[in-house]
Amino acid sequence: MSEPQGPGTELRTADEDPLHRRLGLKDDEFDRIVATLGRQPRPAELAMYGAMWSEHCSYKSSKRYLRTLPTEGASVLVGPGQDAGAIDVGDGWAAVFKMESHSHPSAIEPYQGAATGVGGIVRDIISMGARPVALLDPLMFGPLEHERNRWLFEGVVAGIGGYGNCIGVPTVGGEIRFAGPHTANPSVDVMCLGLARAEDLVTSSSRSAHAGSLMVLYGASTGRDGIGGVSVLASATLEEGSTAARPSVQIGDPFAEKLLIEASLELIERGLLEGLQDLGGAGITCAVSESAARAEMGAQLDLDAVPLREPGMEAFEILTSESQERMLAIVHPSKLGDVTAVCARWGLGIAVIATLVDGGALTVTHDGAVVAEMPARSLTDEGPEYDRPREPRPAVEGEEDPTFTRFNGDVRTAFMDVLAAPNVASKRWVFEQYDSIVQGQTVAGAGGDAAVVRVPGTLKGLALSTDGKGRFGALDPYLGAAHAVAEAARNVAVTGARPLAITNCMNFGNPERPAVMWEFSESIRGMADACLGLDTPVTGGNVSFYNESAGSAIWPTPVIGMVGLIEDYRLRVPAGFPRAGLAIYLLGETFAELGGSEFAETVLGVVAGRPPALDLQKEAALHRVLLAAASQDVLASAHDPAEGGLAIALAESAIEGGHGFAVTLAGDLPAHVMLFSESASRAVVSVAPEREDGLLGEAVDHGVPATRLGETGGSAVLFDGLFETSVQELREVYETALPRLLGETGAP
Amino acid sequence: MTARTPRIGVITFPGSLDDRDALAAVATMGGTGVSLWHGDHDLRSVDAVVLPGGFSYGDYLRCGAIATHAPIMEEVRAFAAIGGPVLGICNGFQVLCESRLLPGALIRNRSLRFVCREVTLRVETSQSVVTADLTPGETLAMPIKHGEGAFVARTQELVRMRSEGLVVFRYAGADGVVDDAHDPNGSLENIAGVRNAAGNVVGLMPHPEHAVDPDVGATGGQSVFASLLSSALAVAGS
Amino acid sequence: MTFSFEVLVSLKPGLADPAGKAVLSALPALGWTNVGAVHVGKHIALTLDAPDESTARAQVEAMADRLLSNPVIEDFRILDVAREP
Amino acid sequence: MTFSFEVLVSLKPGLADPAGKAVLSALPALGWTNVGAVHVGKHIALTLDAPDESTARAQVEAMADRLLSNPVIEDFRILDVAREP
Ligand SMILES: Nc1ncnc2c1ncn2[C@@H]1O[C@H](COP(=O)(O)OP(=O)(O)O)[C@@H](O)[C@H]1O
Ligand SMILES: [Mg+2]
Repeated sequence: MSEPQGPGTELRTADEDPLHRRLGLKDDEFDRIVATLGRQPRPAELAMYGAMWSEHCSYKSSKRYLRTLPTEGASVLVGPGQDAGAIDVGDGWAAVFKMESHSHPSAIEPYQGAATGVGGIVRDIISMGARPVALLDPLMFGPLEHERNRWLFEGVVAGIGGYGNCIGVPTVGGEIRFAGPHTANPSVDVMCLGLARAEDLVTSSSRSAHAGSLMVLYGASTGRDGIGGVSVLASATLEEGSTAARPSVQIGDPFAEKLLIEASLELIERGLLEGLQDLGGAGITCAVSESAARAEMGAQLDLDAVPLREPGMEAFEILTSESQERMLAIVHPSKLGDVTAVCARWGLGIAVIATLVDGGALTVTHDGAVVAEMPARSLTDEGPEYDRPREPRPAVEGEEDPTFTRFNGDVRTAFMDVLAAPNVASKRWVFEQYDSIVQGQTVAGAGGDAAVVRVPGTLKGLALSTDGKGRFGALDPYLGAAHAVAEAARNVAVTGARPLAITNCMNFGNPERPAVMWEFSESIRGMADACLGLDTPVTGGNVSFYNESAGSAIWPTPVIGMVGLIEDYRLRVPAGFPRAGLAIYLLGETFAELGGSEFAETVLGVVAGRPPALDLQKEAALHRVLLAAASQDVLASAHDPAEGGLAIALAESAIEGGHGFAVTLAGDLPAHVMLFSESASRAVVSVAPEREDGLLGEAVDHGVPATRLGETGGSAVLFDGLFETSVQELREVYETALPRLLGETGAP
Repeated sequence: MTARTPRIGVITFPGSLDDRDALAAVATMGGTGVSLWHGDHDLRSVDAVVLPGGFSYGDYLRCGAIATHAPIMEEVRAFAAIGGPVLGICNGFQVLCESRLLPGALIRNRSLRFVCREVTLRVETSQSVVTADLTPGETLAMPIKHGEGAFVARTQELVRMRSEGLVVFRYAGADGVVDDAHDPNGSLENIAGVRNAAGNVVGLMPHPEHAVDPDVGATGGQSVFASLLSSALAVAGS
Repeated sequence: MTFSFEVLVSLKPGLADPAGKAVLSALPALGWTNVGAVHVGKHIALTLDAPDESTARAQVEAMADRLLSNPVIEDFRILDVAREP
Repeated sequence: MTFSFEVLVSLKPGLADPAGKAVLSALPALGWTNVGAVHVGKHIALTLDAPDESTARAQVEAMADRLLSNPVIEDFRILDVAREP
């Protein structure tokens, strides 16, 4: 929780508005505070409610929808509501994971915005008692033709690398999409996966604290940066003349974060903690009130004990500062000496700032006087909740579905254009800036469908993929969300791993607009249905609203982070054709479905039509075939057609593996539809000739159509009857497209 | 000579990242890994010392600059002075240059970007503790991952390095050809690793510790660690 | 005429300065315990051709604002000017 | 007394300066074609307590030599001094 939400665009000037409105609190919310307290609130109290009841911290617009998501499953250890979700991956290990956005700060200062986004999600994972072992970074930007978009893109990528590389957590995957509506509003989501021994996980979340337990703040000192990040303090004055010195952007200190990781894990391993909480949105206010509320207690918080970076900070500043790289531990007084020693060894500052007390009251003192007093739960659990009006977007009249647009162009040219489209072309320029191998467990990094990292000391591998389908979502938010889940699961399944559970980040516009609220509710419905159909429960996530400017919102884009399990990582299936002489099969069927496709946008210049249909039973059946075949070592390669369809999937397998192919695409569909349709629930696989029967057997057993397309081999690439090219030419087009757009030649 | 396994120390500085990976590589190659702590004045009777990769002290100011002043570095200097094998990998290489135990310095990659990819190294000399078992001209595949790995030295120093054969590894093509197209970071003369005059102190930017396990990548690091282990035993036995 | 300028770019006050903090905490181990604050920023030296100094300076200011610093987090200051004939 | 100093650290002439080169090549696209050379270095501002200015300056020189710069590739220069009572 660390993303500023709700730019203060609707705020009137400070003079004509009472304080609560300047803090982003509505009049009825103010009344609710007065009712809770039984008196007029003090300024610091208002600042605390303003931060905690902000959209970002309270989920007041989204809560009622999030409750409808499927959250239960055999492997789920910790569902939504904690700092991160956790699933059981066997051998006593828990996989802890969560995704979060840092889009708004990144739009102002891309390097630091993205860097501090990495820091925030990593602390969520640490606070569950897990060692962070992988990062993924799904990103969305406006077109690179614009200088500002290039600046944002290069800055965000550098920031993610700058922070992630320096803390020793490999960045193993992600996604990059470009779309017009992201020009003013880039989406910067980051997912982190951690591993914990299941028993340590319980320790850190059991909150065995009791009255007299100490709340210990450790890590960086508290400054005036990022105050009001989550509410609107940054865009309004609290009291006369006190805002000038408060920067809204923060500078990340990955070195401090690395020390936090090591110190925190040592504290947990040695059993020195009763609870652990990261500091993100709403800073100390959130961490202290949540810790107290979870323990069903109150707390006595002394702001004079907080180590400050600057003199003269006011109570509300200390309470709501979002200074980075801080953690809050709950410690039994008898363990304080040991905790202090561990922090000292790692060079971290430490201070006892609060004590847990019986009863539910949170009392805050500053300069020796009480500045705030309220029930802790009133901040965390008793905030407002809204059922905001929704209104379906009107259907666009007279727009032709590109599926039925006659195409008279040259398919070879179209193919090369789609291959070079920034959404499709190689993202090597990005992922080579990330350390993807530190910790020594990366079996497969970026470049394939899902990354695979080993569970240390076992043969198990975790397969990870992030996927968003903005273009589909723009045309049908229900289908967009469902497809995102299905594609994420498919990306995991093609590597031979069983999809287990998801996290997500919901990237949307202003929820106060009925059209956006409708998109949101439809997306939740699509995500819920797909997660149920594929048996991949939701363990957590994050909602990022207000991604719009001048009334123009980003496309409704839930980004899904899928975690899958492969029992023996040595059986992982690569995406590339590993050798010549293999038979190439298409599993699944191609339909006339070009609505919202890459072909439609790149070649026809339209984002229109109906996205492909999605049959979740067919999708699940495909996964079963892939898993069965992979576990018997039948598959030499497997890759799923996504943006750009079958033609691009074949090309990518050839480029990745370094072997050409010859295929015949038979059927009644026009050539461009065969090549570029983005029908779901398909995979392109290659098998050794002696394994073809094995594959076909599985396909028949699970009712999945399997069509033999041709063979791998040679340096030529032949679409029989259509066109011919070479692996060399494909690679050239695929690898140089992005560097060229950035004005580089692609030299090392 | 004894049959005992060599004890290889790996220093953890605040911000070291590949310390665990280096310990794992030592174990994989048959040595005993020993953790060393930056704040100690104790090398725990190891037979060789590895300064691992990472971002010691955040690499703020200059890579490796602050680590140079850590208490353990006094012990490393003394150990190096009596011929003890010392290997600096990536950030460890930067620390050794900053400490003047190795010639030259490492500055930002010419692309100004961090780069993580597999490269090929050509072995330039067998007169070092990590190439004693290798033949000049041989190639090794292993990954690089750094933002400040461009090796630089002033002309005079470079001339001396050439004449004394202090270059241990150069970036090359898979066929061993050394040219600008295979220089991933703008290093002078494709220099990827260097040694001191005695050959007991070596630093390189690529990561041999990430190239010993075939399940997660290349294996060019195996022979580097094998040489280090045998050099460690040889020095200990002499 | 050719003018030389130096531009100093530093983080805005109030922002965390991790590099400065790292240097500050390294100094005591080297024997210096009397340093109160350290801030690390950038120094950019450049030469440019312009008809006169005020034109040159105006250009350097524009460059510092648009390219050499990010005004959201950094301040800059133009140091000297020297003219080379 | 407290003294403030600024230390400027720059790469020795003749060494590659990729950051300077990158700035130089970004300028024409922004409309500045009259810039001849750009060098990017570091600016370190610090305050320290010392009995008098010459002691303070000597200490800053030692710090610059031992920690703030790498004499193998960098030169430094001490900029100003200001005393705060
Ligand atoms: N921002 C990024 N960070 C790291 N890896 C990325 C990023 N964007 C794309 N990749 C990698 O590039 C490959 C292709 O991405 P994508 O086209 O999204 O794959 P898919 O279509 O299978 O979802 C994947 O391995 C992905 O992890
Ligand atoms: Mg895929």
